Amino acid sequence: MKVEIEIAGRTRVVDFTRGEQTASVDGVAIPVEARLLRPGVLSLIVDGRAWRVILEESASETAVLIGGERIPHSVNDPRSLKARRAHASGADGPRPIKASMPGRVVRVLAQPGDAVVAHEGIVVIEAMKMQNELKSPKQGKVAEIRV
Amino acid sequence: MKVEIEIAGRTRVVDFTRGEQTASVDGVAIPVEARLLRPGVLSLIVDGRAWRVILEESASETAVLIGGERIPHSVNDPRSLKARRAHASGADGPRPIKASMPGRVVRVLAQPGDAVVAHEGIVVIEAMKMQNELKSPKQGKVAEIRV
Amino acid sequence: MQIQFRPIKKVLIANRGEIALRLVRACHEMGITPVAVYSDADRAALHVLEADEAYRLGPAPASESYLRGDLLLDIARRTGADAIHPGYGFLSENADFAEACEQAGIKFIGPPAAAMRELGSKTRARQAADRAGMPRTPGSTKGLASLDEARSVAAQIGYPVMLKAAAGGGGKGMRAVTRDEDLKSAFEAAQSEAERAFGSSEVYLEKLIERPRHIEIQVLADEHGNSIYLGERECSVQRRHQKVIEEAPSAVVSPELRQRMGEAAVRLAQSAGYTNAGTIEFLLDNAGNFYFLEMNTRLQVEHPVTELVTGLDLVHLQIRIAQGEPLPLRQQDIELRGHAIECRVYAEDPDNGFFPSPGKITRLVQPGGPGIREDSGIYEGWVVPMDYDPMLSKLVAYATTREAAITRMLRALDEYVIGGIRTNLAFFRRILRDPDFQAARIDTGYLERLLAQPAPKCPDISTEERERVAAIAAAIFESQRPAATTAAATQSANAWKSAARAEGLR
Amino acid sequence: MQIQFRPIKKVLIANRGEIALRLVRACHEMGITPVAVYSDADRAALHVLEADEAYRLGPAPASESYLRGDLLLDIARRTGADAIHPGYGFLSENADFAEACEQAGIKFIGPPAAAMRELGSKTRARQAADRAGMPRTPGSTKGLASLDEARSVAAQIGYPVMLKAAAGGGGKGMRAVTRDEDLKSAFEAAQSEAERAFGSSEVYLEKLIERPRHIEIQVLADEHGNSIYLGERECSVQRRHQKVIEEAPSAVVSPELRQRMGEAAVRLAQSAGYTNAGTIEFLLDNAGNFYFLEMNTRLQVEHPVTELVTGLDLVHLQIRIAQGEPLPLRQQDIELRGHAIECRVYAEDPDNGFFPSPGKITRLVQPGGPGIREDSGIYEGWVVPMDYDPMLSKLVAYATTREAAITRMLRALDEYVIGGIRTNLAFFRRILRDPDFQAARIDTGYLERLLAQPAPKCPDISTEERERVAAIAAAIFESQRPAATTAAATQSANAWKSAARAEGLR
Repeated sequence: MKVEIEIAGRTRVVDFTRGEQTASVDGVAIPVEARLLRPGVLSLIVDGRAWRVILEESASETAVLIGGERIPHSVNDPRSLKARRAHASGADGPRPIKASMPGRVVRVLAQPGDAVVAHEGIVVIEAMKMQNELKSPKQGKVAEIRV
Repeated sequence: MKVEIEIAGRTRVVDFTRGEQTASVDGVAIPVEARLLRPGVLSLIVDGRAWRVILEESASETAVLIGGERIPHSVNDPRSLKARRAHASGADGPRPIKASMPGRVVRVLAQPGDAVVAHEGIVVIEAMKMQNELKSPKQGKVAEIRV
Repeated sequence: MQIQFRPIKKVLIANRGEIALRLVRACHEMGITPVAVYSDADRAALHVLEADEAYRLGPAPASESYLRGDLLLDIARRTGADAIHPGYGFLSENADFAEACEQAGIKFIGPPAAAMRELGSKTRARQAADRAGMPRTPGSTKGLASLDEARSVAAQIGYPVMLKAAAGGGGKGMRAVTRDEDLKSAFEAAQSEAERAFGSSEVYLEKLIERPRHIEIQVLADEHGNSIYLGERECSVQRRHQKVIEEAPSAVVSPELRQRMGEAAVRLAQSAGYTNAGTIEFLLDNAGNFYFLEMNTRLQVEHPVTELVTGLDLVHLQIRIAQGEPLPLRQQDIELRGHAIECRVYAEDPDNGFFPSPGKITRLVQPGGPGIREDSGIYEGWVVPMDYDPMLSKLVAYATTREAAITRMLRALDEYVIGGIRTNLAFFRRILRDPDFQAARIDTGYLERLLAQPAPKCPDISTEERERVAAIAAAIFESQRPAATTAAATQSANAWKSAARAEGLR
Repeated sequence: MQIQFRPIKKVLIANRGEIALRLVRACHEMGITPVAVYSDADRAALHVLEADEAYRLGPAPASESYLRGDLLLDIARRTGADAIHPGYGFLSENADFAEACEQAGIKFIGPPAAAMRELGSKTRARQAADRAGMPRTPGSTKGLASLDEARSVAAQIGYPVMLKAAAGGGGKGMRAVTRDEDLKSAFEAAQSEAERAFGSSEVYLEKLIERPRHIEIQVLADEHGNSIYLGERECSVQRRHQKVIEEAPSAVVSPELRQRMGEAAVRLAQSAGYTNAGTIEFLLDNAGNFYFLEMNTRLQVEHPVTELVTGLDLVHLQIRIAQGEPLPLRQQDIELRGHAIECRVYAEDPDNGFFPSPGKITRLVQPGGPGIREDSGIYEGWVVPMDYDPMLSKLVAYATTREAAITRMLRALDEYVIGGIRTNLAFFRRILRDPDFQAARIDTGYLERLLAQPAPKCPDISTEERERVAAIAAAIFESQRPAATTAAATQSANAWKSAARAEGLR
């Protein structure tokens, strides 16, 4: 089957055929041996090199953990809801900010209609005895704030 | 809901009502607080005493592990297949012996029709570099041997 | 005085998280019945699962659960506990609670209330330090009555100076002042912050030590007048005055310095009639001078590194001391062997301003093997509550040398996976790979300086290769998606085959 | 001779299971690239998952995979490994393989082939023992040519005697003989069994020691002529000549005896030109006399207990020795501290004649916390293959005293859950609670005697209470059944509520 994966702003085409021990990435064939140990934990042997790959799925993104590095990606697949969401949250267009965790809203720093620059604080949330700012992901205008 | 549990040859009636913090065993009410941490792992607080209870299900029996002890049981529930199986394997009547593990059959010690006493060897199986005897669970006659 | 042996048979553990589980384990090892307590947020916690008895305290907020001394004493009485172990945090340094326990005839496993009061206030502790002939930072030993007094003290010891809350802790009510002009505003700010944080506006002033190391001495004192020190811990790697990495021994403390600091610490403990386990914190300047900072009258979070290099169990010893036993060791029996490093694994996101990250742990792969000890209270499926400190686990590496302990810790960090929430695991990899940390060129400002630099790319593996592998893995996971949660997928003899099955379903 | 430093950059790990994972970890800690190999039964094993490279050997049977020296050397060449670590078992004591490695220019991490041959045969080892002036059991030092020779040797040393296979191990080809009348049949049986098991019918005869303890000495020898001993391990708790529990130090070995045994062991190693890690096994009779038994020319399964009491890492030291480094320690640097006990956790059913129990591990709760080390290669979902030794894990407890190590191990065993297959965890609880074990009244016959007695009922908890709790739990699990595998059930705020839901579904 053919799958398009978008990683670090670049789209890669992975093609693998059932039963065969090779896969092709962007047309280049590589020996691949894969085994799912348990859901989300994959043992991958690519051209002799062994990798432990962990699937990380959250409401906001899908990523894989490899050698301690977290690699977010999206699947360009019309069937995949994730793909659409990923596109929605591109650099252009409206970008929602969600609190990545539950907490008490302490202060609201911006109002709907305010122009904000990237990384400007919007809302202050307190959890686990710490106050933290929810920052704007990009330059733009605050559409609405629901607290 | 009311559930009949057979443990160590004795039937106990457990009755508990949703939302309430008590259960009754054989008509005696006890304060019970239960929380399933993950499938098969239950945190049970019975009258202040804390228990870690693990569910153990195999083809042959259902048991719970409590404080390192393994307690096999069956549920007397017409809906429960396990219950029927449990009854089938009572002290009376035919009792199948299954190898609890895959292995090579090295020797067959008894023939169909042979009278055997309890714990008499029937078949010798080799696995993990060890030979082991499958023993008769009870006195009786060997009906058939499939190897 | 004649102390007789009072065997402890049942201990109420007035805490939660990893330390509560660690205390449950110690009780089981000593044949003592551990009684757990829990808030509504902790019903599914491991310390409840593993204890022999468990009782609900109240709602999630600490003020309604783990800080409710009255409820704790009720439960202790009801269940017949003869002692209470407070762990760290919560009520562990609350002298009134310790007193209430004694009055209820329940042994508080820690120092007497009087010693806690004596050493709990930083100003009174500084006076005690003077009496014990222990070096401390120059400055006041009483609360500052007025700005004028602050001025004169500052002039006398010279800038830069530090304003600190007498009741302080965790960096609250603290202000560094470099020039006289700034003293007024800083004084007022520190006072009001202290008032808000600790209900006391008492602040004092001390000389600011440049680039100090944080070195602390572990002491043990029994009720027969014997006190010993178990060497030092270095906790210079801090963020916002919070310890992040601790180690034992310190790379810069010589046996001679260890002895001087240890003996000073023991003198202070004895002068205050201190018993049980305690820790005296010092600042060490780059000239090798040490200054008394404060005393923590409880078991420390970082006690495991001391246990690994001394071969002792501090909780076992705490309980034996509380039973009235004399210390089973003399000072000459204490010998440090090897090196231990502890990483405090937090549910926070270093890539996002160390934003707290509570929530469900969807995937957990914990490290193990030689020289690795982990004290944690987490499991796959556990939902990390937002109501408490975000510490998930204490990962500790032990080896014969500091270098070997660092590479071992890096190995363990590489094995460690905590999915579903963000953690600081990768942040520790960065610190442990940093040349300054590896050369022990650290002080309490080290981490802030490191954070000011851009994070280096991970070595060995090329980004290109990693992304290629990630793409392949992502494609396989995608192909598994429909079957992903079924047992079949897990057992699938080969991911390709199940990929095929998955496709077939479409 | 002048040995120069030959840095090892990549190690092929010619083994599987917990030891393969332990070796992968050691490589990572030393900055060495670990290369794993696997049979078809082990594709999903942790040593493959955690290694940097992994290559398939062949089908499950060891004869077609882990024993295929030719394949191993091919892979080592292809991947550019400069050394091979054999672990224990498989090819670890195969002198021909060690020789083949040397010829291929790949360092075999272990002794030279010559030393392996010298000490691998029990009869030749007994001759070496004589040359080294080491006490051994009375009897022949060469294979018995005939029954007559056996008769005369037996008459000379007196009954009871032991017939043993020269190439033997694991109790195969062994026969105890108490009277002359039985010698003939035993001699023939031992010969044929030895022929079948080891391809050599050579058997010898030695005096049978009554109720001996199994005490072994760990030695380390570098390639510069330095050899040291790291104290003893006691492995008297055995079943069918297989070690079940090992500990260090032995409760009955005095410093003076330790020194005599250690020095004898070092003499033997040096007389045979031995290098790297090795173990000399002795029998100790109740009069305190020790007799050379055999030498194991490899890393032992039970090496962790020595690591914990010495604070050293034997695998690191093996690799450094193989790199041509001189030992970083002298004998006087070796000091034993505390006590360590290891339990070999097996996939077997003690309630059913220790029947092997391979299969899928459906539930896994591993112990942790202070003083607990576990070397294992298992995980929840792992299917334990039927093709290899049934050892699942080595659970090791360390504490300051033997008593504390026992109670700590009991605590860890209570925490440990392995579901889906049968294990000997409960069996260890029984042994560790046995007064004779606790008093160290053990010898190689101890376990068989214990097994001859009926198992005592578990203490503390009444059967009635446990069964009542079991009934409640069973009812709750039953009520959960329909939802049991859904995430919803796991997260269910309260079992009652989801019980309600479950009912609703019906």
